[in-house]
Amino acid sequence: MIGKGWKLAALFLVVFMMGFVVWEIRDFGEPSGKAVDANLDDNQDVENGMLVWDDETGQIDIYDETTDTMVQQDRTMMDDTFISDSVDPNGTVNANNVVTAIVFDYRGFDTLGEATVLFAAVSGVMVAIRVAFPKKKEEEGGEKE
Amino acid sequence: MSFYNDLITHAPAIIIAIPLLFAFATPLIGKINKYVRNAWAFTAVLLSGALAYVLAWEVFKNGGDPNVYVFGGADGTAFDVLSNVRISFYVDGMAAFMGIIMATVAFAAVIYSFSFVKKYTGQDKYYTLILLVLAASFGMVFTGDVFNLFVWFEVSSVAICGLIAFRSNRGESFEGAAKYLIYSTIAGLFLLFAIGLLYGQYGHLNIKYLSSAIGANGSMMVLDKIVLGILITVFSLKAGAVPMHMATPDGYSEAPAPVTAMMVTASQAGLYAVFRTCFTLYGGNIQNSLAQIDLVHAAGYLLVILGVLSMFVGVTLALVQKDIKRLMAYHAISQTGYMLLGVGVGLAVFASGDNTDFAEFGRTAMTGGIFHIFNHALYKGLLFLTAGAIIFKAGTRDLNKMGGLGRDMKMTALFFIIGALSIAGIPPTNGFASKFLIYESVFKFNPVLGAVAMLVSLLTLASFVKVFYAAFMGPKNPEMKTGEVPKSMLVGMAVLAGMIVVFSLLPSLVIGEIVSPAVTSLAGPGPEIGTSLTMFSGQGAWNPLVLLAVLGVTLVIGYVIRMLGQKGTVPKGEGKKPYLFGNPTEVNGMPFVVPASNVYWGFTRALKRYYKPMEKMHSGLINEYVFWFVATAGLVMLALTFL
Amino acid sequence: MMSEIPYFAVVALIAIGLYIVMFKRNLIKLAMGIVLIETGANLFLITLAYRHGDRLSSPIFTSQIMGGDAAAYSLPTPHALTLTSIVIGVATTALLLAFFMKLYQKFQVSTIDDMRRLRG
Amino acid sequence: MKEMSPIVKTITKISFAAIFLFGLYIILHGHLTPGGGFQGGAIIGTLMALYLVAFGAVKWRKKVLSIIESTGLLVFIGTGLLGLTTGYFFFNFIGGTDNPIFGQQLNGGELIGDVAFPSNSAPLLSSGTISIMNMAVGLEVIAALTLIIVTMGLFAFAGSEEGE
Repeated sequence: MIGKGWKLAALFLVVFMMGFVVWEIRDFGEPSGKAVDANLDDNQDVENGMLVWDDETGQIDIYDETTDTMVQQDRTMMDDTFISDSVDPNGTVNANNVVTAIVFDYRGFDTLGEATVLFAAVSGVMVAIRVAFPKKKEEEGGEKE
Repeated sequence: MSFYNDLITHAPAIIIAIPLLFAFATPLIGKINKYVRNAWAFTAVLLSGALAYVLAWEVFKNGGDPNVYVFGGADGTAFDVLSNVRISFYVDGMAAFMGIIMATVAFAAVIYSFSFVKKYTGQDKYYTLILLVLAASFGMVFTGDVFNLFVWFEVSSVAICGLIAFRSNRGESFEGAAKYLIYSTIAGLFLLFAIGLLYGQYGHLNIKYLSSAIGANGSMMVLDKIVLGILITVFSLKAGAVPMHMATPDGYSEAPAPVTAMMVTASQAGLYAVFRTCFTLYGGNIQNSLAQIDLVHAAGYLLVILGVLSMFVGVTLALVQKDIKRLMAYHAISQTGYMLLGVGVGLAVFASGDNTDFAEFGRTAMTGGIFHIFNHALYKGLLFLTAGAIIFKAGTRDLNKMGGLGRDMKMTALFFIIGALSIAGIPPTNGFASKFLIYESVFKFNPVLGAVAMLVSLLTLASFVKVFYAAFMGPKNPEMKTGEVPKSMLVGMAVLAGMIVVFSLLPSLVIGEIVSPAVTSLAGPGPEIGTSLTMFSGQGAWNPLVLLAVLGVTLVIGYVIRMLGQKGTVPKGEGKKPYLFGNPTEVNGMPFVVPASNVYWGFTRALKRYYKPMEKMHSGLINEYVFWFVATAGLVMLALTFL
Repeated sequence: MMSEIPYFAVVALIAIGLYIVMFKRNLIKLAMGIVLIETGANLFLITLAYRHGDRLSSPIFTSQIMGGDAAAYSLPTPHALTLTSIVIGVATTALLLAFFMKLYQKFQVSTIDDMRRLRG
Repeated sequence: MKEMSPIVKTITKISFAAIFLFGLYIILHGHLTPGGGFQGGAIIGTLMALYLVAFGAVKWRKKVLSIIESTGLLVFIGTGLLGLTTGYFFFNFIGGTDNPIFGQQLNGGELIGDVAFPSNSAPLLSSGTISIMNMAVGLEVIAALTLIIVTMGLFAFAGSEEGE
């Protein structure tokens, strides 16, 4: 049995910390933290390479096997990339609705997980609301435990 | 070999697509008949297990170099521009290590389920949800994207709660499920909030990008610190660390046994996320930022505190339980403490900026902690399965009402002994091998912590002695069913027991081949611990084969002495003497019963002042459980912000 | 000031939700509290999409949008994330309510005080 | 539960088709206008709730609903897996302007400067796998929400706990 005072104190503490950050993030403007280098030769074609993590830039870059160099990729803000790719007639997706394009294409895997949650919830509801044993077994007493 | 290469390239996607695909189709397949459905589920776990091992083999072969997979990327020479912002899977040594744990336990659990849930209705849904739990665990460990992590976190908790409610004839299972769901949902919402903060600040969701951006300009913002606090709290709730463990025993004890074994691995995915947060997200460029060192150092101490609390509280509460599965659930909490302690010590030393210390014992502590994850999944899974077998036969979960099961269930008793020795850390088991590394390195870090770790092992052994005696020995309750459990349950247990035996005999090889790449992918390369059959921790050495040889010689000598001694058996009647727990006996002419659940009554009486508040703390009220989570989250945030 | 109202609302929703979950004993109220926290988190995400003052149009291409630069649109990713988290919220709420219904059927329980069979 | 009054029943019957059509519109036009599979599915799910309230605990074919749900999900993940043939999982393998059926997109679009802006009059068959996935998810969500509502509703109204 925890007193009301303790609960209120904990609530206040968490809400204070959360409120503090929410208030702080309010006027940050463009994403900070890492300098965005927009003047890159982005989207180079590479003859023979593979996608690798570049530890220096913290992004996926292309390792060019023929020249043994790392080719850095476009690194603007996530959302600008989405919008400009959707607008671009030569882009991969071409959708009027950028949100749907993100939901089903750029981040389609998230949507698979989301559909899976719904599927799991339906299965869970049907598991919960059911008779655990077939009728004839129930008369015998079924599993006792 | 082209097919094999394609398979390896796409393995991270296929490995999660297989359980999902099979789970989605299970309701359709279930319409045919139950044998096809069982074969279907078996195929799913077999395929995804095999693929997990193949993938891990490829990753370990490269010394833990990551296998990166970008969802939705185009193939061919012109690479997709968007690969930086799409969801990606990042399968490095640690993720592959976790993947094989999930696959192994799921394999055993599904085989075990064939007989275990035979009498119930709704088995289609059962196998569906089992496969979804497996997929969610894979997703949580492989993903390289924070929001994706949240999605799989939720899939995991929803699917698990559906399974906890599987025994819908019991009202208690709904109580456990509801508590577990409320707890994990609130944690999930905190996680969502933290992800929103990260996104708002850095404009990206990719873990590797965030890791390079956090603290890149030389100082940590308050936002980073608070996000770290939320992430640690949420994921250690998933892992079941004290004081946010409240709903864990409820869920563990009410779920069907194979599900509980899966829940252990699912909670280890939470543990993995804690380590990922500390090492990859925040420790990513620890070399170039002083601010990061302080923060991650504090996080290391935080993990150590959580670990010690979990170890001690878990084991002391397990000692007084009378419900066999609840007892084991508290042990699961206690063992999670070892992993948090080991890796926490590693993290604290890693972030102290003292490389010699890290090479000397920090890395050993991490190796021990991470090796313990695998061992824990194996023996805890095995123990939960044996508990399920006991309940299956005894028809009760109350230790006071069991007894004498060892006469019929010899194989189950053997498996139980293997698991119990391993969890208690008795040489020459694998549990000892990992605990040995933890003891030695933690003792070097702080002698008191090492002593606590030893003590907890001792209490673990004590409580498993109690379970073994209460369940398997003594006179038999005539109401119980006779005979061994069905074959499929034995096979399921044998899979895990066999792996424990292998791990016990060759700990050094396992560390060298599997654990070291995992440690390397978290904390960078370092000296090897297991290179030959003997394991060198820096302070000591351990070779189970030598010990087994010594034990064998001793056994032979003992046998010879016995042969030389007096012939004959124990006089008739002596073997039927009443045992103490559960059976009425006489003390000074008065009937007297010490129930099995209370056999350590002296201990609990002596620690009355500790157990009273503990009992109050575990009040069963979900309000107060949420209070503990909120208070811990607040304190952790406060500590990380202002220390 | 007007543009800051959503931030106050986020904190208020989360605070009220946590208060309900920590103080109220009725099971349905508990579910409501969880939904409130969830609403707060979702509102926070969607607010992030409109954080940059000049990016106000919704991220759907129509012929009304002139100028043709990507900077006119509000950020699309938070919209997508919010959609995902809303569906997840629906799923968890449905499951939770199903459990509460079964609890009521089994034990005639409507408050958490009666839901204390598992403890210790 | 008892049935509702004839007024409610009649109104439900009248509005049934309209709401259903609206839901289908939201699903099918997800890639062009606000909406999508989840939203449209939710609309049709509420329609089913209305039906349940108005007509009481009539017989529902849960097995059929379950099959529809699984089919939707299988189509969804199958579309994702087909991306493996030419790219990675969830690759939009029929997207882009060069695809004759799903890729065409610029009909009715207009050029502003160098950038082509599609208008809302873009054809229904565009944007590659997105529209297929929308339909699949719509199917799944309709079946899933209906199943949840029906299972919980029948349990609450009639106390029926059907297994499977």
